[in-house]
Amino acid sequence: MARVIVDVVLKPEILDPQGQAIVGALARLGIDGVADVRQGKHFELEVDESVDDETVAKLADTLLANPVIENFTIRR
Amino acid sequence: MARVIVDVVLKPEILDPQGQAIVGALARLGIDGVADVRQGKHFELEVDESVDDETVAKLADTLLANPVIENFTIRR
Amino acid sequence: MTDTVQNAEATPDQPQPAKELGLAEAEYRQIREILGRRPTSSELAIYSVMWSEHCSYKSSKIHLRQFGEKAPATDALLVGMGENAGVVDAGDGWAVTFKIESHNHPSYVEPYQGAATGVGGIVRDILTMGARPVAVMDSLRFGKVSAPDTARVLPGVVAGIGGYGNCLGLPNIGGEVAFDECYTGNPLVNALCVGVMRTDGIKLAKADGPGNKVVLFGARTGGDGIGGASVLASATFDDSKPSKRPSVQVGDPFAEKVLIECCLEIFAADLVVGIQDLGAAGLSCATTELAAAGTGGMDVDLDVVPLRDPTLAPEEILMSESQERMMAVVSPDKLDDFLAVCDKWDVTATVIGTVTDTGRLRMTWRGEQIVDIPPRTAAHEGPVYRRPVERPLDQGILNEHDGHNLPRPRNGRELGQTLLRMVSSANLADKSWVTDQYDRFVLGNTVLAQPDDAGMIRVDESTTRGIALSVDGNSRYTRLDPYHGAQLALAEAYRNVAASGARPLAVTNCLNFGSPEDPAVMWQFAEAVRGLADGCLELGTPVTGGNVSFYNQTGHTPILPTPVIGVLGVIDDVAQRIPSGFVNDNGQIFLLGETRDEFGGSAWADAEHGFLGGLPPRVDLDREKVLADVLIEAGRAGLVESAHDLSEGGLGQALVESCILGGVGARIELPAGLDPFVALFSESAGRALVSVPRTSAGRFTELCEQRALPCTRLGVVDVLEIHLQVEGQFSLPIRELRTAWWAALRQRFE
Amino acid sequence: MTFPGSLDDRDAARAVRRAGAEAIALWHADPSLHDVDAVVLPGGFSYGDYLRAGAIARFAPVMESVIAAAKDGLPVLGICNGFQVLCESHLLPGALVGNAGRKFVCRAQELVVENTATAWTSGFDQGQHIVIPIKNMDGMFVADERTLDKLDGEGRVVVRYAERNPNGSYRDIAGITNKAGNVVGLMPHPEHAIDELTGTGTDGVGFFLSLTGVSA
Ligand SMILES: Nc1ncnc2c1ncn2[C@@H]1O[C@H](COP(=O)(O)OP(=O)(O)O)[C@@H](O)[C@H]1O
Ligand SMILES: [Mg+2]
Repeated sequence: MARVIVDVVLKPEILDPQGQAIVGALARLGIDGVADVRQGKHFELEVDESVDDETVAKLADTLLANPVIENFTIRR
Repeated sequence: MARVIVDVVLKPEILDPQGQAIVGALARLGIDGVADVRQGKHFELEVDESVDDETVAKLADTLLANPVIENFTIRR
Repeated sequence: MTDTVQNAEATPDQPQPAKELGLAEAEYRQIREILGRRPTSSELAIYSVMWSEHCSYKSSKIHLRQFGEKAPATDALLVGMGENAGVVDAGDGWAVTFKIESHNHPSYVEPYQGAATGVGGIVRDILTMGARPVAVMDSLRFGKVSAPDTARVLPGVVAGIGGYGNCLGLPNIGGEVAFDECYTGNPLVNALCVGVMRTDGIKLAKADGPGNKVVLFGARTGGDGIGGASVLASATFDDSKPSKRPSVQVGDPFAEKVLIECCLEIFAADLVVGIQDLGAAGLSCATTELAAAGTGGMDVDLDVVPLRDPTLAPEEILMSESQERMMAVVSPDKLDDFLAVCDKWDVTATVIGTVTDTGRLRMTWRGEQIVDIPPRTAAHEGPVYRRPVERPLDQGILNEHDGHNLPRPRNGRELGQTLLRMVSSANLADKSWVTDQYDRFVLGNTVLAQPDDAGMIRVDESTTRGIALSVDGNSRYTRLDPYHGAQLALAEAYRNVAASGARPLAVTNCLNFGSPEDPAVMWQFAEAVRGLADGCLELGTPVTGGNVSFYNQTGHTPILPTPVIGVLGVIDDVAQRIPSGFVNDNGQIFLLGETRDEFGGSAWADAEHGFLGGLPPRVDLDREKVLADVLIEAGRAGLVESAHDLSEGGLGQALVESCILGGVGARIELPAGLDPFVALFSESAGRALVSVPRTSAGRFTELCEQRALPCTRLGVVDVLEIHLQVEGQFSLPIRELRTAWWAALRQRFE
Repeated sequence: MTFPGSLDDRDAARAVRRAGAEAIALWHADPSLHDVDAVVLPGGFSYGDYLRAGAIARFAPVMESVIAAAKDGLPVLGICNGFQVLCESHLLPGALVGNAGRKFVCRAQELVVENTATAWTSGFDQGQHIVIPIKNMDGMFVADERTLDKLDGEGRVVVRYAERNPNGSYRDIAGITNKAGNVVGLMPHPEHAIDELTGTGTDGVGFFLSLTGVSA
């Protein structure tokens, strides 16, 4: 068993209401020095040897992310 | 400006319906070899030099994650 | 480098991407004539989106005129067609505004966001009238329930409508969910919003008064859905630009909720001269429409528009469809107060221009003139086409093959089994898997909602007055006969409203069709509009607004013509509402109206035989009026306990639903002299099923006789009976019917 | 109380008036509680619930005052989003996460009242069954076993889902209270069950009557 991590983030040009809400809160919390926040999804997959990055990519592209608005990265 | 990444995951004892739904979908898609999936949140922060890991940790602990149910990790 | 007016004059022959922007050659020439020079790229952007089918109604205009020309005389309308939405007088100084709009294609590309932003857009339309949005409805159509793509699209669309509407705190009080093969690859997502205001609070979209300030407020402008309104895909103007512009918009319901509260506070303090939402064609539409409707001129400085994406070119800023934005015209002396309210709600507000009396819309970028046009020419004087119409070649055959020889159930047992199968067919099955995802309680004024015939809300807690709404469409009927199909949809919505006890007053509509360039489609469109206009005249319910959605097709195959009709009614006292489900023991069950052997386009032919042919049920709008009068009067007099209109699935479906909703059984005897199958499944129009307390039965039947409304006693409600008993035919356990009806969609989508 | 994104604030005010009390509007940015005798944190989607339900509202200026006052015994009722805010503020244990069904649920829900000693439930009978609307996206109450045992042991579960659990909440928990019984969090919406016409009946009034002591 190996752990693969897939992070899904909105494409830069797509509006990110979540991130914006956090930026707004930071100001109210008096925390500064944070210029921008983008919120995405983080997936931790437990896979066996048979699953190579290609399979994971296919899976990410069809199931974990919507290519129309999101990009993803894969880490092991 | 530097980019800091905070990943937030549910504590193991907390049910994760999203992750379970994905496992179910995988089965239907005929993709096997994935034993388990947990879904968490992924934050990308644009911070200036003044913001050290300690500040980020405080931020993650108070705002980005709810310590009652979630753990977080910080990457630069 | 930016294409300035000066540059345009200097380089008359520079080639321009007019075609790529969806402009016909003649249209491009027309623009050059209007301006007496070639347009700058920014001007071209404005004309291309404003003259697109979506914004200019160039193919539908000549037909839609009938809604005005044939409008029935009524004193119920405070604002008629042409504004963002019509306004209806609800009495006691209360005004109601409502409208339906489509968001079909975006919902196919990205179901959740497409549907969500569809709700966001129509809510802003209603807000723009000065009203507080108080409820939403949604009319949805998908491919076959078993189609894989339906499994992708439907859950996303439903979650999107719920996600946005719930987050805005707007109760969802009804709608439709229908399935047909023709919508695979082209789902229909039509969203309706209704708003309430005091009659003196009506706001109009115009920029009056030279010197008044033009304020853009709400979300920042990004590259969202550029060209979403026009046919332009997502091309940027110089290809050197790396980032591809998204054609999908992401909604921010929280931003819209705050925007609503902010606007309502601004209206209450009377801080605006005019206001307009930014929907399709964004800034291009808002600036040209406001200027054209007002004093006539406007100067705008595009540099100060707050951007989410600093790389945007002026052409893109003008076409961006970023959501949750509004534009207001504010007199200088009220500007500070206006900005203060925005600040209270953390809403970004920026003065981007000034109203002028120059009759020109002028825009600058980096200090240079990039737009200088007469706004009317973009907003109202676009091209108008009389597209060729031709009756589809197969129309005749389609009508001749009326399916009279389709095998029908032959005995009681078969009738019972047919009923059981029908109630679990996708189009007739319970829709609560969908509607349980919508908040129907918020705001505390919802009196009736799904699964009742119509949604009903109290207009305000300070009054007993209410409004009822229903949206309906039947694309199978419309395919068989567009003229009468549109009238049948109108009649059903009208009947639903009356069945709730409210008086139908006004109509909105969303016309979903294939390509207007296809003469057969255009024939369907022309017929449907003519039928709707005639029908509205006859029923005395004017069309107050609506929306046209063309190009709904996969490849060259258009969807079935789908006019979706919304009818709004008013009721003096919501306590007199009539529910659809049976209520009390011993309620006397009556069938109102006449039943004929009518199965063309019926749910039975579709569900049992996958057959479409013949002619739809006969339309009798006078009968619909009589039926409505009786239902309304009986409701007022407290004579009826329940009323349920008969439509898809006929009497059988209505009986099953009224039993299930009331959690009771019933003992029924089918009308003598009528074939049992016809009695149970025919879809003859102008009918309703009512239950009446035994003590009122006499008075009720008298009322029907006075109005010469056929009224047949069918049987009684029995709270102890756990069956639907049809004398001499079959007896089905309510539990079994309920499970079949309730589980059908759940099993699919859970 | 109104936060940006609060939705059922008017409804909560109506319920308070229905119970014979005066409803005072509180504003997230105004730290003052204006000497009220109790606070209702209404349902809705404060700040869109984008990060976590209630996570951002918890930092509103007024919340410092609410937290302080609650610790001094001021009756506080958190409904739905309000419940989520109370958990995020650690006035109540546990947390509320996405429904097990991963869908928004809106329906009439049967509940059983298990604790009638709180400021908000004294008007009910122990074990009384009531029907109240439920409508939430993030309504699954979760906590570690220790906390759950503690809640059960100390009788701090105020209401439980009586029929099918709508959101997967651990141990069918629909509402809980703090030790003192002045702070109560509810996932269901009693303010939408105060009249026959617009809600699911009148079972919800009891929560507000319990506070005002006015008899129904
Ligand atoms: N099918 C229709 N019937 C009547 N009025 C229509 C119809 N389609 C569009 N309209 C009217 O044309 C105007 C422009 O329509 P639309 O572009 O949908 O409005 P908006 O620009 O506010 O979105 C509106 O007043 C609308 O009510
Ligand atoms: Mg508009």
